[in-house]
Amino acid sequence: MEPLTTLWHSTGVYQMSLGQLAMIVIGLLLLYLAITKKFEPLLLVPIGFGGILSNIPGVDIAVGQGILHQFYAMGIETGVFPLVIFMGVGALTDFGPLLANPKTLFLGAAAQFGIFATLIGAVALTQTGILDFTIAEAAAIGIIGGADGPTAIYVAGKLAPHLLGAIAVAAYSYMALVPLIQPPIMRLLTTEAERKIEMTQLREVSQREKIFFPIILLGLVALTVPSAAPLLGMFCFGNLMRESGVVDRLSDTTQNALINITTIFLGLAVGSKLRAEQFLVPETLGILVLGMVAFCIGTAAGVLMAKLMNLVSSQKINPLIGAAGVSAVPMAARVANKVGLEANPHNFLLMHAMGPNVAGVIGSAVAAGILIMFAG
Amino acid sequence: MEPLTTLWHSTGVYQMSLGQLAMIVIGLLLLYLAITKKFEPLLLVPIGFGGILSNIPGVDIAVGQGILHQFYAMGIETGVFPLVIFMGVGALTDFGPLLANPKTLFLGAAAQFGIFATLIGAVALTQTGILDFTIAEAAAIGIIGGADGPTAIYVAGKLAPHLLGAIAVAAYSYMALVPLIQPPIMRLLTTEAERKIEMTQLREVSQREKIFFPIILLGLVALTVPSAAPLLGMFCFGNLMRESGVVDRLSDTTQNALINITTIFLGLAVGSKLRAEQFLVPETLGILVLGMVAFCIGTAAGVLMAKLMNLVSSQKINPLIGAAGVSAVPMAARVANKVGLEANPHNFLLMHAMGPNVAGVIGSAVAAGILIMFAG
Amino acid sequence: MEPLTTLWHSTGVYQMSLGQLAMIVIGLLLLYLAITKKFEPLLLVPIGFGGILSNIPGVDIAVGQGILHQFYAMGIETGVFPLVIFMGVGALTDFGPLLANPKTLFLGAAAQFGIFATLIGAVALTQTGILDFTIAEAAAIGIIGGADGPTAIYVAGKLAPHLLGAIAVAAYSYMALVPLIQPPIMRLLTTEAERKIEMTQLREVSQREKIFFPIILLGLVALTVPSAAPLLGMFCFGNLMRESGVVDRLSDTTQNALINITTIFLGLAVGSKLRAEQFLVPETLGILVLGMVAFCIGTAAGVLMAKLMNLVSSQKINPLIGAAGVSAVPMAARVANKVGLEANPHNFLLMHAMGPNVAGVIGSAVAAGILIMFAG
Amino acid sequence: MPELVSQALDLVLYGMGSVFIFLTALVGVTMLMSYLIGTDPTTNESGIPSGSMDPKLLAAISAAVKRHREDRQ
Amino acid sequence: MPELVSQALDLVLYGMGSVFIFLTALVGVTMLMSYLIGTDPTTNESGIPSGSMDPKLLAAISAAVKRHREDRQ
Amino acid sequence: MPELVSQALDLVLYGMGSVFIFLTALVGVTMLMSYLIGTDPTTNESGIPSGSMDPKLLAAISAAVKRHREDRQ
Ligand code: NA
Ligand code: NA
Ligand code: NA
Repeated sequence: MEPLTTLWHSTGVYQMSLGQLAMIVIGLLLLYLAITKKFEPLLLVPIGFGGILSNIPGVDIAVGQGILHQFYAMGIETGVFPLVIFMGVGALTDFGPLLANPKTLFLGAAAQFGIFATLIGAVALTQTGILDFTIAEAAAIGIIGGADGPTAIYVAGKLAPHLLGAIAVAAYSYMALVPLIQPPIMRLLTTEAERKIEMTQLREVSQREKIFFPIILLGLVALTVPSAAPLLGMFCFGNLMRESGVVDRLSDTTQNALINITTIFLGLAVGSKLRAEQFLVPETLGILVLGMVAFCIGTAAGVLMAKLMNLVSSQKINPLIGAAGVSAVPMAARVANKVGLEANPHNFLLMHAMGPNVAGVIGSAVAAGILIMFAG
Repeated sequence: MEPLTTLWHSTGVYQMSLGQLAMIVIGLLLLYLAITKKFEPLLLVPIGFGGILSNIPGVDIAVGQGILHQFYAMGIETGVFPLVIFMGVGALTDFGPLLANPKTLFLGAAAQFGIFATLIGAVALTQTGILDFTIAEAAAIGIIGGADGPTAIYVAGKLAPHLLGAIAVAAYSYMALVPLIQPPIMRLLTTEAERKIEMTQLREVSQREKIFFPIILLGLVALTVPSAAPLLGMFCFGNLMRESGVVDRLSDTTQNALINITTIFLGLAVGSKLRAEQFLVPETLGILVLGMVAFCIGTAAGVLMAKLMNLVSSQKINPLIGAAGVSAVPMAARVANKVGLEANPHNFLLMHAMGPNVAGVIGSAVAAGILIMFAG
Repeated sequence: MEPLTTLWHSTGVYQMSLGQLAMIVIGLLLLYLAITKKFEPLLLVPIGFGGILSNIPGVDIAVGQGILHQFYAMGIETGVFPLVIFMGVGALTDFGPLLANPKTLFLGAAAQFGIFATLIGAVALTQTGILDFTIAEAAAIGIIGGADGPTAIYVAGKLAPHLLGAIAVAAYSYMALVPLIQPPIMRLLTTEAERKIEMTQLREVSQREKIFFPIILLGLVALTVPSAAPLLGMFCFGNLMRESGVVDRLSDTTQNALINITTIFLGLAVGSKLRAEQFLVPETLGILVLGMVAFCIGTAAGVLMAKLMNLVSSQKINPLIGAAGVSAVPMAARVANKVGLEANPHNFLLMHAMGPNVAGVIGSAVAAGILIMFAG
Repeated sequence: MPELVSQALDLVLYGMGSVFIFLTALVGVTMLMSYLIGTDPTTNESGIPSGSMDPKLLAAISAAVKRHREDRQ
Repeated sequence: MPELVSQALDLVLYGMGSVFIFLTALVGVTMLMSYLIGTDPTTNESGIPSGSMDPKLLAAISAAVKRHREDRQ
Repeated sequence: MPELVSQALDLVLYGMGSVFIFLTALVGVTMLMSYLIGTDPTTNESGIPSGSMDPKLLAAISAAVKRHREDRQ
């Protein structure tokens, strides 16, 4: 063949499809949101960039022996990356506020309703013939409502790898959008008076409580929902390293080098699922819509649960912190604090909201275990 | 099936076996010893926690595609984790005291007798029909006497993977128990006068000597016991990075992020061998007994060798430092120092004991090479 | 067999071949150059040490299940190590000087002629029957002229794994020898007057330009030479992490722990290709000669291109900085600065030379993509 | 009722059921634990990662930086 | 002409061609980019890895070390 | 004598033999090495990991911390 023709045929201009071009634009959009708007940049920079790489034509990057596909195969297919990240999150989590007020665990439970409502929604879309999801796919979509990145990636990797790209993008995007998504719902469902409720200063928590908590949490998981043990086990291990005080060097490395390295490769691996042929499908649109629904319902469920608890309990809690039950740590807790301050400038809810916030992580991990076991 | 029945059957309460319960208790015990009694916490926290995870019923964690089994398959079956740890140990080791007084290498040699005496012991148990060990298993048990974690794990992974859990637990537990195991033996085999022996201040060692040592050590390994080259090669490489002074950034990372990350995954992987069906067997009891014997004999052999050397050499050495020849770095050296101070408050043996201490690491690595070659 | 005979036959003295002995000496030489003469120590210490380990007889280290062969299989066969290093190099690269004076990109382009001239040279050796290289081998040898370690290792791993040892050793050795190789050529091809040329102070570059550059660079790669996307994609990703300012913790870890860990394992893996039977072949000699030729021609091409540009452009550039176009970052830039100072003590060319220097990295990565696509 | 729907309803039942049972139990055992081992904060308790040496480091840095700035003034 | 040689010449043609076309284009788009988004250096621009916290750290260290030395004098 | 036992005795023979031969040789070459290359400690020798920058760092930190404390008094 003519040398120049060969060269010309080897260019991206010649080979690029419209879909790939569109995905590259979407990747650039994610980078823009991450860099300029600070949308979960730690994940969306690698995911967005990986998405661009995955849509470059004429070279194997996200398929075959391509580097991003290798990252995906070694880290996400195996579940290693999300579980290691979860270990790191455990090492970064302070359960103090939760231990000071364990009742807030109920808020973390209620907010998980978003997961299951979304699952129903996905099934409804299928019944009405608009889209076609299997029960496993519906469950993987629902987990977006867990508002927890590694959990969503872990579940999607097990139940619906082909949807992982859309699910991860939805999860992280909506986590970044929490300051826009939650406040209207929180205001709608609460009265001015409720938003004004001041909560009593949290008690200090002893180091011994902090050391015992990850162990009893794991014990309870082992006895009741073993299917959640991989996620919560790694989480508790990270937290025990942090609190035990005898393995500081391991804890430090877990909180820094290890979680950072894993985050980079996890993000690039997720990006490998943003290939046009896999991402530009009607299902993706459905996933984005359902994911938004999941966040809204989760937020509402958390707030309503808080109001319910106020009916039965004497010690009133500010329903705004219920919204933090979806997790989206620590963004959702900050949002609760912010909305609270609007109603009452002397009302600092941040620490109170951290309880339901981390409770939400535990709640969605439990839900993830059930989904993997029964829908897997 | 009835939903609730399904749910009930999925719980750990329903599925857990007595053996698994027992192993979880053992895991908690290891955590207790590591956190409260500071028993080798860097390893026993991950091993103990991994052991608990491995005995949670109804979920694959230490088998199949389970995360801990993946760590085991990628890191211990391949030998990568223990060898990388050994590289890190090399980067953390200062051969100064050994170079200042090379004769202490003999103490490190003698203490390895514990390894082979234990091997004989394991064979005796088999001959007497009490237990049934193959020569490979006997060798893997003997290496506990090396009092060196990565070496024990490396050898067990090659010769008797099914016994690795018990061997690693024994090795690290007894290393932590050195302050209880060694002193009685040391006192029994030495006179008050011997324990009082003061040793001459060690000479300073030049940087050039420190740079040449790992190279000549490797050269000698290559010429005499190549089978020890993987272990001692990685060890010497780590030490050369440390002393060469031209790759500081590599040396720093090896001494910190790299060895910490590997330690975490190594510990969890070892924990995956603490599954009830594999650990709760009579062999384990035999291994624990034999391991203790190995430590005692190694200690005695080191002390006696020191006394023997005093017979032939003019420059007297305090026989207490012979006990440090088992390795168990740096615990055994500290013990020698402590017992020495009891006999003579002005007698600081710590630096003198560091020589035999690191010599013991070299000695057991050489023994490991021979065992893998002839018993493998 | 007689025990002692067995033992004797197991020694390295008995088993070592002359070739292995020679390679161990070569390994020691590399260590000597790295430690005493500071020849690219970060790579040549691990490569040299790995080379020694790989030639120890009677034990699998660089073959089969040997640790170094495992590093090679997981990191170089897959392309992961060089690409991760390239990501780290991107995170360590400041494109400021290049952005301040983009025309210097032409110098980075010209210097790549060394690659292709060398390819022709390898083919000539084959035609004349002196040696016998395939087109793929010739291309892998040519890439030495790229004067960029990870690029050379990546290309050799794809096109000629059996020559990787010699190619990597040549690449890093000549990069270290740049201060000896380049100056004579630079002086030969330039007049005193040209060497005296002072260049105008570079303008400051805005952060926005630095953020956009890796993105447009990747975009151009995608549109024109997709085959270079794996290398330049990872490079741009590392640089974007660095400049975006929103993922500082990822950028820090990439610039330190991650690149250091990868460098260690990459170096050892390269060392596994220094086995006597693979390295002590006539081809190696040819590769060393051709590699030297590549550096010389690349240097000359860079300088001549600078002089050509001075003919057409009004704003004169000092031709010495053309030599930096071969890459060999940052050594070649320092050399340009040094030779410039000899001619004119007030002439600081370092920052001006950094432009062509990093341009050379881009240029050789593009060439690498073409070579892999058409010679692969 | 189509199987998919019944599966989904079962999942919701199992799922929310488990989540609530689990977290309710967790509230119980947590309170019990705190009650049993006592809640008096020890000195080293402070919500700071007991692991990281950052606090001291940061104290040092900030102090040093402060001083550094003062120098420059 | 033997195939190996023609292959080699093609490679040189493709290769140097691509390298020059690519870098020429890069010069163009880079200049265009700088022209479009403006080149006024922002304050945080300084050639320092925006990522690393080293600068502050080092400042701190050096200041502290300086002081430390002064102590000893 | 059963094979297992003879194997074991051989292993002990090989093993302890190798360990002693090896470490005896190591004593020799080490002494030779020190004798040949000289033993005068150079300045940068100090038992400190020549690699790690900890010493300076720690010096800095401690100095800074000390000062920091003094501030608070
Ligand atoms: Na959640
Ligand atoms: Na030992
Ligand atoms: Na280059």
